[in-house]
Amino acid sequence: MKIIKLLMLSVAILFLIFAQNNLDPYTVSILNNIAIFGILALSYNLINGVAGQFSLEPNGFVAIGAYVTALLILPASSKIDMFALEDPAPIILAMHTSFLPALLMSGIVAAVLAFILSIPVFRVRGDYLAIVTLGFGFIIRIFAMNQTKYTNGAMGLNDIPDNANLLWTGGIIIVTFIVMLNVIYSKYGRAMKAVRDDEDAATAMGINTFWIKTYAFMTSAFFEGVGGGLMASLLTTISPDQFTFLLTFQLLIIIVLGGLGSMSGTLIGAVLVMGGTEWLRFLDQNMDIFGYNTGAHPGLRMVVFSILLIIMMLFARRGIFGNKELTDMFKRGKK
Amino acid sequence: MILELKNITMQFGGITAIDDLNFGVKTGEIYGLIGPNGAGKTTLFNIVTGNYTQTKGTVVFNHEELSGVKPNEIVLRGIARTFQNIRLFKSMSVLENVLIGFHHQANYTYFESILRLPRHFSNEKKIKKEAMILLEKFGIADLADTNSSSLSYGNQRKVEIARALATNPRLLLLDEPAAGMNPSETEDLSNIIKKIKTEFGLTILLIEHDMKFVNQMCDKVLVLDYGEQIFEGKPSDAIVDEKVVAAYLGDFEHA
Amino acid sequence: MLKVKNLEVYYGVIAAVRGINFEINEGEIVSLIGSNGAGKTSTLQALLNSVKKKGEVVFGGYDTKNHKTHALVQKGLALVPEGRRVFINLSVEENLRMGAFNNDENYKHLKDEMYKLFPRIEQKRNQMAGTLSGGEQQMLAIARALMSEPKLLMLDEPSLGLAPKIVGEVFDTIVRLRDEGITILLVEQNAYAALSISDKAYVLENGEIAISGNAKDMIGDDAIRQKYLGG
Amino acid sequence: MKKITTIAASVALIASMSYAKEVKIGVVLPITGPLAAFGQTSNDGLKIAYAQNHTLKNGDTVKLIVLDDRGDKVEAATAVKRLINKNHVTAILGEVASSNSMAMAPVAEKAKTPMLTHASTNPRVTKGKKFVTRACFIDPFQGAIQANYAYDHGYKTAVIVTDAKQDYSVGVSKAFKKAYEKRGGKIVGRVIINSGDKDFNAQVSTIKAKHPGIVDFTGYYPEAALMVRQARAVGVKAPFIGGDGVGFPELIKIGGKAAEGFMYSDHFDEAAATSPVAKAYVKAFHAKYHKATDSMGALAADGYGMILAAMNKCKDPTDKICVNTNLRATKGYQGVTGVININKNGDAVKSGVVRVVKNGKFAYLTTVNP
Amino acid sequence: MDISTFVQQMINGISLGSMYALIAIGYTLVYGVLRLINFAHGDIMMVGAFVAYLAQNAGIPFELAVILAIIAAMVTGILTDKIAYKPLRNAPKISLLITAIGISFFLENLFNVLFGGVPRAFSAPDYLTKIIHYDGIIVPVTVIIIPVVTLILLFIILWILNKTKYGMAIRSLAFDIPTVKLMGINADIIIMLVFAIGSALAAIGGIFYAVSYPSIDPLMGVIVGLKAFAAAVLGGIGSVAGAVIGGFILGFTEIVVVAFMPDLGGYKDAFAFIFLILVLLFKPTGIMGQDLDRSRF
Repeated sequence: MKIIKLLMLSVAILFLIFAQNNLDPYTVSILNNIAIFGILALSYNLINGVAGQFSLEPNGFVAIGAYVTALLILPASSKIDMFALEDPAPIILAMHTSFLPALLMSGIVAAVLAFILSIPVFRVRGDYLAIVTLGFGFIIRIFAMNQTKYTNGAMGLNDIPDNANLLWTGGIIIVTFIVMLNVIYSKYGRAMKAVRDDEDAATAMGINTFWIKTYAFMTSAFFEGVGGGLMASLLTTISPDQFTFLLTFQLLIIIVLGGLGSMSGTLIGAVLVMGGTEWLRFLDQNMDIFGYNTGAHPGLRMVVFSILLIIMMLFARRGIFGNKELTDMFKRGKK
Repeated sequence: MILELKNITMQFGGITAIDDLNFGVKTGEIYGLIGPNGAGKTTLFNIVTGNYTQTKGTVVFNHEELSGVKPNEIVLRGIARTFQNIRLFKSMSVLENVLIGFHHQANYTYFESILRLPRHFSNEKKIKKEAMILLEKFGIADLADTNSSSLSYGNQRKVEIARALATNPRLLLLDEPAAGMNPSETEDLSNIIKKIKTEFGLTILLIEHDMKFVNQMCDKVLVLDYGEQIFEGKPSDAIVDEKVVAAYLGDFEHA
Repeated sequence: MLKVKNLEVYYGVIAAVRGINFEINEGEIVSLIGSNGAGKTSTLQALLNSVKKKGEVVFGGYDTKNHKTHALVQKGLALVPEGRRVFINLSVEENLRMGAFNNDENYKHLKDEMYKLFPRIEQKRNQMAGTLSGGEQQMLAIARALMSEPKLLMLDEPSLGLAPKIVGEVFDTIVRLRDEGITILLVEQNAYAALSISDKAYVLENGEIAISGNAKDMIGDDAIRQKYLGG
Repeated sequence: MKKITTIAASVALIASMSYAKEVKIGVVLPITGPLAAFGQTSNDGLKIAYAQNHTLKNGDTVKLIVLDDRGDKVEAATAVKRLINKNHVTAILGEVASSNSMAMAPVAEKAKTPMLTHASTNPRVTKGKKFVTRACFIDPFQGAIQANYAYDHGYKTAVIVTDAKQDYSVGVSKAFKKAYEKRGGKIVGRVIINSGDKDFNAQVSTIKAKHPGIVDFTGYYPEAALMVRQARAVGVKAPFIGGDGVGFPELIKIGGKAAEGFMYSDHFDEAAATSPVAKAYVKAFHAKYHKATDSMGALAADGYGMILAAMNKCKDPTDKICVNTNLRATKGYQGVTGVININKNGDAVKSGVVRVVKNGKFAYLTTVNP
Repeated sequence: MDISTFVQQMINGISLGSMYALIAIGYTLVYGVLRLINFAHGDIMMVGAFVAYLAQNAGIPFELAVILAIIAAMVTGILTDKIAYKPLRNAPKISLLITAIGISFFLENLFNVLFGGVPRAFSAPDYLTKIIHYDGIIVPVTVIIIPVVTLILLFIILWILNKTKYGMAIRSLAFDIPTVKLMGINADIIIMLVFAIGSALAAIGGIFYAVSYPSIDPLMGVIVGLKAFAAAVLGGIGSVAGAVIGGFILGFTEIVVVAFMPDLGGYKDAFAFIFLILVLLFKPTGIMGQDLDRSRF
């Protein structure tokens, strides 16, 4: 088993190196997109699928991560140049690190925020939790728009150094995947699933459900923050409008499609949804050839995805993988 | 006395569910709580486990007062419970359900599990072994990898009790353990309960409707009606007690 | 009036009712007794198609197969559910109005009749049903069910959680209703009380009918008494 | 000898015919989404220009690949990547909104592909970029037009309305302030809005309290229309002046009567079109669409024309570096919107117009030279 | 700030609050009955506004267009329930919430595909767009009409809920669906009624919104919807009167805070959520609500 895992890991790494150096930038950008959304969806699935806490906040954490990384890797000179509404705060000008510490910082800031928010968030359950987290995600974006000294407001940040490439995004998605599996297959992961299945019964087993939920929330936020940082460096431009509820919605589709609680499913979901988004581009613009453009249907992709989500909830609520992992299936197969 | 309830009163929005109740459970006893539905038995369980905070009175467990102690901490002090309508972790296997009970006996931190440090492996191995031993005692070791929701009713009940035992309790609260079981399953269960009671040195407090079961199992019973205690004593005395018959067992004379 | 053939109810893989047969004739009180989890409530729900069932249920000549719960109620089946389930956020009178939802023309007249039958709830007609005592709620629940002028009234554990004295009152009422021509199916855990007013009884055990027969005979039978009546 | 030349000529002809290639130009426009009005009008103009001429001097045909970015800057950047790597275009035309062009610029720059934005007026779009050029004037000029026009017509105090979401608006606001104060005008207040807002009660109350002579609205038409409406409803009497972002029919449709008298600086007005190129364009436009011309379409036509002109100067029209060099060196290009010279920053130096809403229609006021 | 501006802002606050209130009632009714946050509710308001717009464009007079819009919104609401919610009545609540989100995105993007994202001008008859000048205060007629209509509708809804058998059925449904069926009541019809009432009110709210801010687009319902939901929670979800009070408070706060503290203008949209979070954390039952599990409406 261990050998197979190592083999898979090395194949994945070799593929990343090959793809980064040999594939055309457009294909690479799609792979990057899949990797980033994969990272975000994997971490989202921990809180939402594994621990069963229906958070709608990932957009907030991704935003935080994106801003922290962007502000850390942007040189002071371009910050002065870019901040149009107000001059940047001194601290913004002073902060500068290289890429890896910036990503780690993104994760840490998001995780610390998750810790602070867990106190109000986990006072409520179920759909109230959903609406409270939705609210926090929204408030974070409003702050990003209004704290112009720190974020340059609604105009966002441009010319972010493009340090990220497929090796970064691919490497981090591998790390995320391994960490998530390690969490799931530990007593903490078991406790998260117990909280999901029946919170009262978990308490009756002596589990401090608040802490278990907070662990899941913080871990999730950490990787969402890192993913946000990668996103900022990859796109080289960020603005509050990129972190609307739409982002959460896309992640939700990925994890529901893959199976709430299944990390392997999430990976496949990310490939299908992000690949599908790119592939379904023709729906939005059947106007590649010049001449007739009346047939453009913006948002048709999103219509397709919304219908897909509804159909899945109605007929295949468990997604592709249910809440099982690929390895669980092998186990069952052997039996 | 391992458990003492003193002057317990519980009110929900003006309605009194339990009214000034006093009783104690001796170490090593099997103590039965009986009474019609809505008499406040499950409420009493929820007070002992910390899920409800009583309006008045104190619960003393092992000479320590339990007021203000959170439900999950009460478990760590040695009180475990099962639920009236079996509440297993449905998405998990039998083994995993039991492992949840061993949560606090696995000694590794969150970071150790993320980094897969040696302590993670050694502890996981240890609790898995113990969990299998426990399952063997209930005769369901072969079901370890089965999903808990696909078990029969009787086996689900066993898993629930095994899971509670995994927390290493001194007092076990069983809420209608024999409900929904046929006579042979019931008998099987009562044997297991007796066995584990001696093996683990447990004290058991149980709620039950099946008088036969209660008769067989309990050293002492308390009959509740409308939150009030109407009888405490041996089960054989309870069935002939007039008040008990009238409130719970049924009125012979009525027509 | 009601014929049940091979009724089965499954919850997932767990069988609650395993192929039972019974019959209720007009003007009878029939009781279904058994311990918790024996399948009594599941049987009642199956009769009303509130749960998925297998088997045949014929009520007043109709096969109930393709009817929804509310349609069966309109056809003359009424159930007083376990735990009474009066609408606690509605007043007593509004509860009665709900009972007569499809019976607008007889509402006023029936309401007066119910108040005559249960004078205690008339005094509280404008109170929220949630403020009534258990016994009063039980009476309201029965009255509410009667508002649809049912042919067959089914009661699920009417004695549940009530003081013995009140249980007596409720059972007296049931007898009175039978005397007025309503057929009754009584589901009870309180076996003695149930048998004492019934004409016919079925003992359910583990989803199957263990014993059936004349209620009076069953009370007299020592063996039954020993095994099922806890005495 | 004659024979030889004929043969040579025919060989050259055959050669050029057999080698008549397709030269691809990628176009990124917000055809849909909140900025769709800009994208669609740009596209309309582009179609006219393309129909007028889509063959290069050497016989190569030009092919346009138009992508919609839904007004989203991430989509815009992705579209450029796609055009360069998948479609192998030689040059890129677009975008309208400065924010989107700024997201596209680094991608084009990195791939050394010439990018010409026909309508993004924020100075930072071309700043420091070697491969990014524009066919329109920049915000400081536009702000100056508004400031000078306002001051010259007796409005000595002003409130500036800035759309904090748009680089364009922020840029014009700054330029207006600078030019207006230089002339001696006084800025008595500044209010901030965000694109997408609908309720401007707070802002119009502030404006009302400041009693300005004129309101300089630097954002786009949807907010302009709602704001002028709400301003009139609370009794703000001062006229509004804005930039090219407000000049769309929706300003009048949504703004209704309140939009009357709304002035704005723009790139083009057919009333000022005197050159043959402009006249031909206006004629073709009217024939095809039966509606008045607009500046976005005219600018897009000019942008396309400039790229073609640059390509024609290269031996190999698909040589990106050559095309870019020639594009940056454009001098005296006779376009629909006037004579265009590209300065060392890659910005166009050209004249502008001032227009006004009059009787429910846009009307020409004056032309302003640089 | 002079007194006339002050009065004017107060009136504006009441008017905005009324629109929130109208939409909040729908949230409260659906939540009360199904315990579902109907994410699509804000989009139903958008559907209402769009249908009114399209009908007017087709030459139908405003009044008739409004009626058509209300009908269209009701049909949309009922269909939403039939297709997306009814099959999930016994499913976990989270599944329902996900479908609700799906429906919301579906409606937004469908309208985006059909009509594009460009804001469209919504026209209304003169008697609605008139502006009254009174003693230095300038009052658009709408700010008077909207609260009055809202209050009238509130009384109609309360009358239906409290005095008619259908209203009683709605109230009972909120408490216990299976028992309602035991009364011989077709619970699905009653739930349909709830969606119909909620959607009709949303359509009216949407039209008012479109008259007040005469540009409509497919995303117009998103923020307004979320704010109305916040208003419903603020007032005590499950309480119709609470929804109205919550709506007024929210509308008022937004206008007044921004008017007195223009610096906070950018945070305007966050107020709703801040209220929401505070209420859920400290008084989960809201202003008018009682214990969530005991009593409704």
